[in-house]
Amino acid sequence: MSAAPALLLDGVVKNFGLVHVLRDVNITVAAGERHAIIGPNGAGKSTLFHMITGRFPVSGGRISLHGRDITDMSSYDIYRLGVARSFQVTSLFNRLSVFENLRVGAMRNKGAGHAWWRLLDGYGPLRERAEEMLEMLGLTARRNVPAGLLAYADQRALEIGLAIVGGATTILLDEPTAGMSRHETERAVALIRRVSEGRTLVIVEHDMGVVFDLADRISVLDNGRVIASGTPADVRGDPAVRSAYLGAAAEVLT
Amino acid sequence: MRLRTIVAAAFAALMACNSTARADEVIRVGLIDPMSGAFSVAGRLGEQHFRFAIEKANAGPLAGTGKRLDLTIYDNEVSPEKSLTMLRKAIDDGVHYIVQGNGSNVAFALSDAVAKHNKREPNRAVLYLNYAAVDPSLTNDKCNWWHFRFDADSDMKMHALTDYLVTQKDLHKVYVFNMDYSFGAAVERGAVSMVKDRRPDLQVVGVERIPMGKIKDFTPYIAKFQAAGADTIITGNWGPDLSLLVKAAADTGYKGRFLTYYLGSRDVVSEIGIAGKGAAIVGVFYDNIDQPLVRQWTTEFEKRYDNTFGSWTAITSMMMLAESIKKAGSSEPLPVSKAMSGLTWDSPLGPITMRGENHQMLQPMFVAALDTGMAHVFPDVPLGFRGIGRIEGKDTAMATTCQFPNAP
Amino acid sequence: MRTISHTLPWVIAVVLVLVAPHVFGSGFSISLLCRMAIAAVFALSFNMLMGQGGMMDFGHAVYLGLGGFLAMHVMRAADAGWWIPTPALPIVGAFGGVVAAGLGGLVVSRSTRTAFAMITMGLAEAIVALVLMLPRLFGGEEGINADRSGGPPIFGFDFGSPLEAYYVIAFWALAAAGLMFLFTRTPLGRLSNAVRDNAERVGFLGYNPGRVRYFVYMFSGLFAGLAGGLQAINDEIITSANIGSNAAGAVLLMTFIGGVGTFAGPVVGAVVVTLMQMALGTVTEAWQLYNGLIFIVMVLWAPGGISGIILAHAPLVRSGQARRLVPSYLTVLPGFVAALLGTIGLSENAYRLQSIRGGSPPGGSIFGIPSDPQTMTPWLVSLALTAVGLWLVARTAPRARAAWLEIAGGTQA
Amino acid sequence: MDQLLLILLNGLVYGLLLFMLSSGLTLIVGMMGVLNFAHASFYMLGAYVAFSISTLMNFWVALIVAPLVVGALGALVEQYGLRAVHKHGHLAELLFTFGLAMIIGEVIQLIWGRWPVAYRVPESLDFPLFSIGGTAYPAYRMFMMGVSLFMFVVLYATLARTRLGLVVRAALTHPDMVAMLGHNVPRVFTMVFAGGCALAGLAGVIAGNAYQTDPGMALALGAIVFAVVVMGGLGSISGALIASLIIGLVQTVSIGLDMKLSTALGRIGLHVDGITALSDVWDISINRAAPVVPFLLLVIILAINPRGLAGSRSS
Repeated sequence: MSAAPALLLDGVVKNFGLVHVLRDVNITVAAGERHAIIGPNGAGKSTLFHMITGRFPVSGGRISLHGRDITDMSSYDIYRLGVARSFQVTSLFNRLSVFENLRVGAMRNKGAGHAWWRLLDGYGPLRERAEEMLEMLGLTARRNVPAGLLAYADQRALEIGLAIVGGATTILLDEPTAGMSRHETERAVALIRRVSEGRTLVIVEHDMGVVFDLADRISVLDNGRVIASGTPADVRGDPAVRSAYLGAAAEVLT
Repeated sequence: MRLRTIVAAAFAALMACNSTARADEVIRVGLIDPMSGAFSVAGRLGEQHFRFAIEKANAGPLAGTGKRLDLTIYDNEVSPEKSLTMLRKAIDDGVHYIVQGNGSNVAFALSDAVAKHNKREPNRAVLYLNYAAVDPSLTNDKCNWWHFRFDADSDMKMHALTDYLVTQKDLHKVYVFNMDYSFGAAVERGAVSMVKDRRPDLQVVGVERIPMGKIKDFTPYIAKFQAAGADTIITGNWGPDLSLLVKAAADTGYKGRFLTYYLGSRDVVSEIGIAGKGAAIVGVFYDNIDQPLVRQWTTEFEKRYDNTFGSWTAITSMMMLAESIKKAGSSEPLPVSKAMSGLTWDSPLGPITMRGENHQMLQPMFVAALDTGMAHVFPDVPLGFRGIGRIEGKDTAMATTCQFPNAP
Repeated sequence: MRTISHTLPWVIAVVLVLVAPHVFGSGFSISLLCRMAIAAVFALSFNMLMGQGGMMDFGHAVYLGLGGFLAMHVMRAADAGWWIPTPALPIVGAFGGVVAAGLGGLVVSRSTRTAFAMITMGLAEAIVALVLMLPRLFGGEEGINADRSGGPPIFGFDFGSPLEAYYVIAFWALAAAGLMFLFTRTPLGRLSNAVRDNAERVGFLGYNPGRVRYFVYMFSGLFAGLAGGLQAINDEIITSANIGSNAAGAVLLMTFIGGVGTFAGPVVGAVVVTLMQMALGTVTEAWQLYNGLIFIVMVLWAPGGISGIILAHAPLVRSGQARRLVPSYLTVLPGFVAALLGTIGLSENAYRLQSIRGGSPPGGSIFGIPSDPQTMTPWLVSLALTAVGLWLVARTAPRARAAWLEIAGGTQA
Repeated sequence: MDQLLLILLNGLVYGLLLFMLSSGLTLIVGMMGVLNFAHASFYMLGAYVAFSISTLMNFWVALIVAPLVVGALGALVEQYGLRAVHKHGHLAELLFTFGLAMIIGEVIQLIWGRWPVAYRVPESLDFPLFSIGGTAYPAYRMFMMGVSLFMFVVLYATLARTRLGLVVRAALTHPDMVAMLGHNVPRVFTMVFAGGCALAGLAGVIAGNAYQTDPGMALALGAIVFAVVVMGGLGSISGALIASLIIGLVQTVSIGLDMKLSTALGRIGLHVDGITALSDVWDISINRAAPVVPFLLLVIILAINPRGLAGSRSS
């Protein structure tokens, strides 16, 4: 694994008009690593995810995946290279059942393509994968409920499920535990730990307990720049981080 | 309205069953025209004319024959598809005679459908009496035995118009202006070729077709007329495309003469107002014709329906149908069609003949211009039509390419 | 169990289709049945986009029309001696539809929602205008026609008679409906649902939503074209009116009234609206006003359409709980009927008054009840009925709604 | 040259009229997301109401009162119809206005009949103002232009200078934010809808007599107004102005070109006469193709940029 890093951000810049959201972001994520990105609100974390997954074009810099340049690729091409993500604001197929959501999520990588000549039920592995995921998410009992009618915590679980059901090698989770209770968060972390085994994980998270529990490495984003990057211990002791995190969050760091 | 018709028909049928004294055979005539929606005015006007005409036919040629005509109304919203369904309904209702007039597209669809139906179910044959759709093809390349046209086709009208033009030596430059669809194209073709043939000294300075119903502002066109020095405009336009054109001419002080097909419509004249004075129309009728019976009928119709008496072909078609039934001694479509083909009837306006070669009526034609001081005038405008030219029926016959594919 | 509940509706549909022309045997009825079948296929193809794909296509009639024109040209060729049996024409129509939609889709499938709706409208307007400018191909206003019995006979049938044509149309309509149903259960069909719900997320699951839209658009065009082929067989004429905005508006009406949320909804809508257009029109000339009123009432109070209402009550009927709803529904009924009668009275009197002003004889009656719109009585009676009815509905409806919520909520939990 | 001037003047008048219709619609679509299919029906309503008022009193009263009447009707429709439908989504709203357009069309025919009504230009303005190359130019056209420009200034000032304008502009770009700021969004919606309808009504008042007031006038303009709004970009007033003027001018200018398409293409070096299969196409003269132009433009612009010329947001 001494080859190119799983994900490399090299001087990524993003402007919305005159507003500089990302100024010069450099992050390296090794294959198989669990990497957390933290930072105060408005630091540009979600925007960074949008850059990596091709939702918005970058204004400058390069992004590469296992040495392959993915800077100007579309979101679906990047997915096909093995990058899947979840969203901070729940983004599901509200009128489809939980099961169908997961089936759509797995379709691409189970070889269903745009097929119109075969019934969906004919794809055994696809169904099995979706059922397996249901089980893993603890949503088996809600199998046939439209996603839009799920309880919030279940929706968050499904949101994570959609990101991982396709079996991508690099998974980006944007605040997966936002709004969850302590108990739900613990379940979610266990799930994330389990599914990210042997994969690369990039996670944006506000819950520092989760971050320090999960992450192998942490990058701290502030005001559009990476102000620190390293192991949890390194980051914890970094003075720049401490000054960026005045107040409530700083207490968690200590 | 239609409900009343149905109730009335049922009532009449009941009466016919009960009273042995008046066991008339009822011959049903089905009018397929727009009765709802934007064009319903035309359909309703047609209905009034046919009620009137059937009354005259029953009291005239059919009196004492033990047969009488009866009208049923079918709403087609000028849609060819809906017309076909209504044709089915009419056939179910036992109608043997279909009348229709609004829309050449409907006419083509009906003519074709009637021909196919009569081939497939000869024992339930129907005749199609067309009282106002004037596309020349219907009695030429697309003619069929079961279709009879009572109005003059657009070429015949153009021919009559050029007959009139020949006498107007003070006109020098014409501009041919039409709506961009099959009828407009037919008028344009006829105008250009006939003007060239019959008054070679008359110069065609412009030929133009405009998108149908899309133009709101006609002043640029008037400017083009003026720039071309046209003193005469020949146009087959109707509805707003005619009234807006004439209005724009009045607004911009254009003095040329409008020779039209469809100026006779009440909506157009009331929209144009007094500015329409002098504009002329060509057709088979105008309501100020000085003939006692016409005068009587016009007054009677206006009094009864508070509407302008203008669809003369409703009268001629019902009269000819009645005469044909009398002549054939049967109300079956086949013998009636044979009787009608080539029949001549002495109409109040002179003898008229249903030409045997293509089932096109040959009848006197008129050019009339809007003028003040007429006996019958339009409701909001003190203008009425004054006759300025008459062409005899025999002179209106034109060469036809019709070869009936299905003559019995 | 599941197979039965899935196949039973189809078995019923097949039986209905086979039996219908023998129950309603008149020429008019058969013609109505054919129209319903064609409208059903067209509405289903439209709902592939609107209900299942979330694409509002204001120009869908273009594909019906172009498919129909191609089928008609081939029918003419058959009349001229080519060996093309009439029952094969819908395939030709489908081919025309899919090719046209393949081209049109290139332009429209990148857009979403409002922009999609508008670009389809613009495209349709442009195509309609073009069709009228090319009389040699499309026959101008009068369209082009052919004889469906002119093709080679199959087993001695020439398909000229309305009944034979009906069976051809019915066969294809059933086949098309079946195929469209199966389509909803293919990966592409499911993807179109996903794109409808959340196009952006589809992009992060490895699919190009524009491409999904494009493929679905083509399939929808294919079935619209097939409906056009059926129409060519039925009418033996096809005109530019088939392409225009009226046809596109009608299919929207059908699909919505039937219900966009279920597969069978558009079929229900096609049947109901065709009946309304053809039958209501023979009873009252106010039918266009009623059309508009029904539309608004449905949008306001039954946005799920007829099938939505049925769907909401079906589980209750099955579980036998529907009986408990009857009393509270019955309390709404008098008010509803009164408001309905009042509205009809007002409209019919208004139309009567207009035709009297237009020269019809005065007096008259509405559905047998004497009513002279030039006097005050019918107006006052109608107005009072409407007002009282609406007041009653406003008073009783909330309770009926509460009852429904209670009972339906009970079964769901 | 004279003719060109005349054509330009007419294109300007027509374009400004389109703008009066589309400015209201673009605000409604941009802010509320409602594809208001009944917008042209309010235009028609304006013409008919003005006709009735001008027969009872005079044109000048109608000029003020008729738009207010139409605007008030719009407010009622928004308050008791659209708002109730809103929760069912945009499709339901669109269908609601679809049904509304049908009803307005029928009711107008019931009240005023199916014939065109004799709504005339007021006598005080019914005279030729000046003459270009022998063609008199009616004073009323200039009056129309004046009213349109005046309306434009008022609209612009309202949006730029008033609090309502500020909220509307904010709502166009950031629809969620305005609600959070605590503004009474439903009331703003009602006012925008009513204002848009009043503008459409005003267009009807001044166009109904210059052209023709008949039950078909809404249908004739409906599609083109949508083309303008979408082409300009939903919610963009300036985009709507540009698109209106483009369409107004293109439609009017192409009237003057009776060159055949094949000739026109020949001018730019494409000789297509040989392709006889398409001779129907080549024989189309440019002026006949005029009605297609706005829609082709629309399709091209949207195919390039789904947001239109100056759209602030795409859907």
